[in-house]
Amino acid sequence: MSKMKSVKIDRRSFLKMLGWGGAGTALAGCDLPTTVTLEEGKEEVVSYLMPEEYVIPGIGVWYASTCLQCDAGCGLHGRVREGRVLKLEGNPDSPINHGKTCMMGQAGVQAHYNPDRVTSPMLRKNGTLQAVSWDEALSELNGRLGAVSGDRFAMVTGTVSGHQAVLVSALMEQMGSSNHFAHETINARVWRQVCEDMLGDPMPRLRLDKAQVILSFGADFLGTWLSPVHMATEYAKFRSAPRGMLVQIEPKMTLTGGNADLWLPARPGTEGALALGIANFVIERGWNKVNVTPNVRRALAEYDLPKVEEITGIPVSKIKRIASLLSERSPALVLAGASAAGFEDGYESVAAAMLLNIIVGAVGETIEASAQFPEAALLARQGSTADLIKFAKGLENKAFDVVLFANTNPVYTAPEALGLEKGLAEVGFKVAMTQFPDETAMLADLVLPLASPLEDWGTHVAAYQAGGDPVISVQQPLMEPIHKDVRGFGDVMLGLLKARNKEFEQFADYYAYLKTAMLNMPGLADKDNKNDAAWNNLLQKGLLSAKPAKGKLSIKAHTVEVAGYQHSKEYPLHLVPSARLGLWDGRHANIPWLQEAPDQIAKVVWDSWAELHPKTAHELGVKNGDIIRVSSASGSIETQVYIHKGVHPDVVAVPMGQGHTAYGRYAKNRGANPLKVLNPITDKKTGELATHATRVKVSKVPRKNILVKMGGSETQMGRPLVRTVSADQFRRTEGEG
Amino acid sequence: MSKYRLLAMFDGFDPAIDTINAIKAEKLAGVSVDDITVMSPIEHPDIDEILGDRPVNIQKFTFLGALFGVTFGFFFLSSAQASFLVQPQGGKPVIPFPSNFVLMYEMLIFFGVWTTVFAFLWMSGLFRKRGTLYSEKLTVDQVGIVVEVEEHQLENTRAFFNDHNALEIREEKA
Amino acid sequence: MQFANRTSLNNAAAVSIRRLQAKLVQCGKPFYLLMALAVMALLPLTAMAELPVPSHITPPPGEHEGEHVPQPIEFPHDRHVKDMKINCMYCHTYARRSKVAGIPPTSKCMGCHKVIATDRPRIQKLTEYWEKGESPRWKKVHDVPDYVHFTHEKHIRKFVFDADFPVEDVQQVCGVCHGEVREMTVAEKKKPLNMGFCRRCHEANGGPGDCWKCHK
Amino acid sequence: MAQVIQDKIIDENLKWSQINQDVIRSMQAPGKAYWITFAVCVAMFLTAVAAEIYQYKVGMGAAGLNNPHMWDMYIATFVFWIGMSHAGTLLSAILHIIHAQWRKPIYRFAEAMTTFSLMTAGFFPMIHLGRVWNLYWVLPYVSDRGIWPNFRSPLVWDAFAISTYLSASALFLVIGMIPDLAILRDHTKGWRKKFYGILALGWRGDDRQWRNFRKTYMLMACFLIPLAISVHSIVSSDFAMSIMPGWHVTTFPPYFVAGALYSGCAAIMTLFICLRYFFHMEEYMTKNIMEKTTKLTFAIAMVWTYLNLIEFASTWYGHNIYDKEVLISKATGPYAVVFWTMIICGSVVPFTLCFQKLRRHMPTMFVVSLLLQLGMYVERWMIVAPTLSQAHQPHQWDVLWAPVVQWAIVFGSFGWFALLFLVFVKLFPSVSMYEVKELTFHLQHEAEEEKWLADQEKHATPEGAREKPVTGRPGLEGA
Amino acid sequence: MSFKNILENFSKYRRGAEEGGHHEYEHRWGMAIDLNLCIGCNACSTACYAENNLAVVGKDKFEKGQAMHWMRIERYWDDADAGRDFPEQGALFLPMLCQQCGAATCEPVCPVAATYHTPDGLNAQVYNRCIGSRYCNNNCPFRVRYFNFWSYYESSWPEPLNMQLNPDLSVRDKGVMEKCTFCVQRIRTAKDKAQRENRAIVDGEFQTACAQACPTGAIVFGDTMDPNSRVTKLWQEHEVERGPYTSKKPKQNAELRGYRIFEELNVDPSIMYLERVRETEV
Repeated sequence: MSKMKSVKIDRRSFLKMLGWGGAGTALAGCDLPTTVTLEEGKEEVVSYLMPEEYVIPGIGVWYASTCLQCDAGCGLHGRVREGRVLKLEGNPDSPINHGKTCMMGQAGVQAHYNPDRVTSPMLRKNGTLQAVSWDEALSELNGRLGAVSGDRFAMVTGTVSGHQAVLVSALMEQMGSSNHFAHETINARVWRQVCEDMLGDPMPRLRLDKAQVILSFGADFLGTWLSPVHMATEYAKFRSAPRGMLVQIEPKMTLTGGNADLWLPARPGTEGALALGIANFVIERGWNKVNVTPNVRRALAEYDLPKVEEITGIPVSKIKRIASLLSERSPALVLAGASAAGFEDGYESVAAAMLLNIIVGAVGETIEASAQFPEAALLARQGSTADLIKFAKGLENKAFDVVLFANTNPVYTAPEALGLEKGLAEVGFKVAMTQFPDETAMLADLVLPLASPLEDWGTHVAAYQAGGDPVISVQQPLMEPIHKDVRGFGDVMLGLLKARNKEFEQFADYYAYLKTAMLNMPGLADKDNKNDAAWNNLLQKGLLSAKPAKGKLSIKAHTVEVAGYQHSKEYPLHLVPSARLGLWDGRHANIPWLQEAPDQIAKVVWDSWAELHPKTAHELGVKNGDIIRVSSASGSIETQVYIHKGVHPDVVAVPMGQGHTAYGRYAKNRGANPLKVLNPITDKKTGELATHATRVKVSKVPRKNILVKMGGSETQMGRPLVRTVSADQFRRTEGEG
Repeated sequence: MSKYRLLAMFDGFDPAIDTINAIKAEKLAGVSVDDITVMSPIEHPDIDEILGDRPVNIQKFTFLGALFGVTFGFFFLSSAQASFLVQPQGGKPVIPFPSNFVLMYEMLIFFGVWTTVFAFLWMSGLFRKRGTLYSEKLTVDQVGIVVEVEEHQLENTRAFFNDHNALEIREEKA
Repeated sequence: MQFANRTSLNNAAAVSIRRLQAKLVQCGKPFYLLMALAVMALLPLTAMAELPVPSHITPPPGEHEGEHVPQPIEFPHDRHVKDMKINCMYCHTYARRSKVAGIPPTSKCMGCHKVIATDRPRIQKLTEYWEKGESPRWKKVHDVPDYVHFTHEKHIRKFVFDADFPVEDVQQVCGVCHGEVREMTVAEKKKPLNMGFCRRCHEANGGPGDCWKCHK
Repeated sequence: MAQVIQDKIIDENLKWSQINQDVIRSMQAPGKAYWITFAVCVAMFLTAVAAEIYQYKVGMGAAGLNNPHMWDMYIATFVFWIGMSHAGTLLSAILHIIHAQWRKPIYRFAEAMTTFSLMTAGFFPMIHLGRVWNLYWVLPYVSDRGIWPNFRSPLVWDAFAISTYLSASALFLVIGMIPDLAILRDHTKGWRKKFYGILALGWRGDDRQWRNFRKTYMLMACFLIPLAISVHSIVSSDFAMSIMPGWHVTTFPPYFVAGALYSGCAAIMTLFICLRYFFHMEEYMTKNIMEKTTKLTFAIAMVWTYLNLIEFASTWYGHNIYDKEVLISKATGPYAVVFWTMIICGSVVPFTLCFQKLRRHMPTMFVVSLLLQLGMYVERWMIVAPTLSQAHQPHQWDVLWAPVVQWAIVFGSFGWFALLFLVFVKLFPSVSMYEVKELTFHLQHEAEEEKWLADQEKHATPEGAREKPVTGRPGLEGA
Repeated sequence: MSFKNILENFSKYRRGAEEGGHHEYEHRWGMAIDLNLCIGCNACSTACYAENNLAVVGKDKFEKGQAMHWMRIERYWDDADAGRDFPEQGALFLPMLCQQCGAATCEPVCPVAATYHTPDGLNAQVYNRCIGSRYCNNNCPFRVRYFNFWSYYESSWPEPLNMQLNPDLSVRDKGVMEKCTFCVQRIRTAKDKAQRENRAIVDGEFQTACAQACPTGAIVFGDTMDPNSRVTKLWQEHEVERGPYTSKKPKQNAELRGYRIFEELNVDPSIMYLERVRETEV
């Protein structure tokens, strides 16, 4: 470690904090009577020991890094002044986000400076977690790891890619275990599987910019699907002249739904039937661009429109309109996201949407083969809930002695019915590598504090490669660790590997490893450019483009079978655990900016809520702010009612993200976690948790609180604030582009 | 020859008015009606009338004060405004008439009132030393007349007042 | 800006008013309220009493009785500036590039003092810091409130580089705000550095009059 | 003949020495009831002080204000107190100029009320400021920093107008009291004699002093009338000069002035009854004077009602959606209860003043005067709050009911006002002695004159004497 | 002498906004916000929190309406939706921030001149001059000024969150009004840099935090006096002109999307919105 420090002093002295004397340097904004006089000698100034030429106090410098607030892999620029990172912006060179950021990316600094970070290793002694030194923590961990063999060791991470993925698999290899589980609640696993099966490419590029009409079955691509910032930049092109049209079908209005030209709530779980109905009608009218096999044709013929209307609750006229739009406004693009995939037959529903894509000729037009990253080892190990379920199964079977969690919080995100907490209690030694005292860390026997993403090194390969050339983006520290006793993820992993394999001892630290690895990367860097200049260039740019191994799409349209709709007497409503751009799956609930940012649609802050349609609310006799109990077969949660029309009447939608029982002052004991009451239903094909399949009943609780939301009037009261024009007029004035 | 001041007290206005009328008719030697001072618990219009044309000049001060207020107001405000160019615009000119008129109006009254009050304090001779001739009854219901006479007329004057039903006569050396 | 530059007498009054304010602050809030009331009553008289006086004085008048601030090392400015004839910006090197003039990095001190005067106790103290890998924690002497945006760079550019002022005499320019630092060992605050001081100088020397130029 | 007695303002045969004694008696060492009232007022005031200290420490959030509701009860109360101050000016200045004799026994405490309510009102801009300690920046003083207040702001006009009004009305009160202070100087002992001796400024009541005094008094009265009207117009311009719906109303200045006179008259009625009852001033504060006051109040109430209606009408015909919606919301929205309280107390209750029986019934008048003041208070609040609740931007609409800190301070202001008044009545004559003397003198004079005239007429046309109405005494009743 | 000053420049000092005001504008920063592109994602708002040291007030104070979001995304439902089961055409999003009006109503009402118009065409708010009379927000039709009802320093930035505070602008204490400044600290830095390099500011050289973050590029920021800037071109394209409403010519093409909110109040906002496009056929 001492060596690493000297490297840092040599090369990265600008990260040193200057003159931060705590309260003394606090920017007392305006003069209270007590601070009106300025006295000499009250504040301290500290100079650099030996500064870089370009480091000037008082002038901010921008450094490139990578955003880890979600796994989209956006490039960042961080503004560093006096050794403190102050502001994050998008890296304009990144093909993913083109210099843009979402609210979560902006809030990265608050995750970094969070007052509730774990600041030193903690070991469970006599039942409580106590602060220990790294030496003690690591010797304990190494001892435990030495005593465990093969598959009895499990590692649970979030989505992990780049050289961290390499280290993780190296560790798994060293331990002789195959139990690496990558867990991610908000994922596109089903979509990936369908793409792989039907197109031969798990993550094809979606050309929103080319599309003239987008039909989305619950894919919240502006908020939480695949790569939100990239999708939003593409959306801008899609909406510019010639303006494309967006049809969104989903039971609860998402951010994307809020921007749709036509938003239709189909009965939950019937998106597949609707897609097939549309496909049937398209073929019936002969509007299809691609012919289908007779088998498929026969299967589709079953979905005549009246039947589809009966299943989905969407009127025939609307279905016809959508079908004709898909053919009139070529090229079209059909997407399917969480609310279509989150059922037992979710795979089929998504496949139905893909079939529609094939029929209307989107494949090849708006769906392109992805640019595949040449280094397979660096590719993202994408998280899924299937892995979580596998892990839970393993726990149930008492298959693990040592579990290592890294940057993931399954104790919070796993449904109660999976019995994760109970299962973990049986595990001999649980290690949580985390920045925050989250629920998983609270259960762990050893907590290793990680450096924040803005303090750590890393490389990342986004799962959804947005540009023509695949990129690997570099994450470099933007400042010295605020807390002295934290270590980078890569450093910890490397330390564990060093204890097991002499080969790794050539690397002083993860930085050295990464630098060597990057400079030696075949096909990426120039051969004769393995020097500091190339490295500095890389850091300056923040990413490296690779020559793409261009894939090809091969269409394999097959028959799709979707289940019909079943009513339930006992549990009449569907629970929609809606994902929020902001709190995400709950990992950002400890960021005050994101808690204070109103939900995009409901505009509620700092709490959970259950969205009910006015009709449903009327039947239940509840008003805004009333507390209701939402109970499924697996448990119940209580939260406040928020009534609005953007939900299907059969649905109660509770956003994810709140309901933490730990996780610091901003998150703890706030709202309810809908994931907890999900029934352990899985998608038949992929084994993914069927997030939207849980049926619930709702009862009124005789309590009330004030619904804290932004905004007074819900409508404009006839004032011309947001004015609208028709698309025709837009076409007339701004043309076809 | 020294001079003496006499204060004669009367029960109410009627005897006092009679006395003044007598003085006016030059019944009392050496004393002109212009020299007497009448002290009374309230102001009596008849006394004013009898005493004749005694000028009051306060209104001139008031006028000047008000005039000063309004001109000073204008120049004060506009010179302040013209030297403070970063002041809020809101699309309004640097020297806006509406607000300056309002403030000039207030300053007119402000200076008008203050000069009036100072003029009153000065002109009414409140602080001027004018002997100790006074009686507390003057603030109940009696009316006093003060005259200044030569020593040799002292007796004569006393008699005069007694003739006119003076309740009490006080005197002092001027 | 025509209303104006008060004479030094007026300025002395301003200083004493500031002191009075400070005292009142110590006394507590009711005094402030009382003062406000009193000022309210006396306001028009004040206005009459102090009508603007024109003047164009460069540099602005104003003195300040600075306190002696104990520093980790008693840095002798006089020795460096007066005796050694070292230019201010040799050490305060950021002044021409940044908002802040900057304290010289320890490496800069050591550049000379590795060989010069190594036997002196103050230099030994410095060497100690250097060997520990730390910088001394200096106390700030010249400070402006946090809502003030002051850049050294612009002032240096205007008064030194754009004015073709000989850089070796830059001490005279710095001294407008920092006083005769070359006569001091440890720097002391000799100018008030308050808004009136800044404003008078801006008026006399054609600096901007926009609030947001200097307030943030 | 009974009719005649009833019509007299006061008994003209009151001995002047009796007047002195009666008034001085009212200023003697206070009794138990006084001290209890005093203690209650002190308690109210201290509660407000505590609330203000808390608010000062933590910030304006303590007052529960929020984004649309940047102003609330503090400003309403400020306007209320400023309005209250107008009655004193009305009584002493306007009625003085038009020689309405009946003002004489009651104008003194009305004037004191003017000064004290201004002193109370003056607190509110301070309480309401986010950074009180910088209040003096509103004043135009020559500053080292070369900056001035913004003379365009109606708040600066307020500062000018209120300081002018406060100093002018205080001077008016003090100057008008000088002859009385001389009386007190002559007829009290001990510290009071010294105290009044200083304040009387050597008044002896000589003809020169009286002449100058009259002139001064008349000139100041002439200044005070336009000043009072300008002050409340300026206060109204805090609202009228904005662009907010429901505030940007052309009729606001006269509306505010009428409202001010109205609430002031109501306050005079209240204090009139209190003083009459507690100090046994029945001989001075007669039911006749009360009747005249109530008639005046009624007239002003009707003016106010008219202006209120004309404001609604102009909003209605102006057909600006923002204005109109605020108006509709006032009457039907969340604040409807307050609105109808205002209408009932302000426009319906005054009709009780039409009935002579009620006008002469002091307990009724006491209740009515309080109701009128309540109506006038909520009127001020109805001006401030609903507009902020429902301005242009519907996203920022909100309904706000003030929390306890605001109420404490508002109540405390009543305590403070009462406190000042209580101190005043024990230190200074609440009835103007010299003017009551003048009044009796004039009444005697008039009576004699009338008698003489009647005699003359009897001699000329003996039969006509019976027909002549005994009440006809022009010149006394004035307007 | 000031007297001389008045006499010499009287006519200049009598010029209102209609005649161009008395000061020469160096820049007039403006924006164009395309509501067709705005997706209401809150990135701008959060970026604003990060850039401008905005206090996080917490749930209780948010409930009271004391939130400090200089840039807020207003979300409206169609009035027509009142009779419908579902908002079929989605929501209406409106990014609302200080409009930096040319004839701002907040400016003349401030008693201490803490808010004024800069030669850059901005409504400046000088925090340390503010005494907290809150009149400015009362007179703002957009209600985009935010008052520090409490002292937030301790509660909003517990250690080490305060290390994130941007030193280029002050942290406002209780009793001070604040509002969007068009990221004046960025403007200042860019101007300083341009001046140092002896050149004019180049369009796009810097952006406000909201414009920089906006994923769809709905917010375009620039100098409306620079004829080549993107924002000027957009304004021209949509035939929206600066200046008071009263002196407005009607648009040549009435169908163009540009408009300024509450322009009829004659406040001359610096932000042009482009109407949201809706597929009315569905």
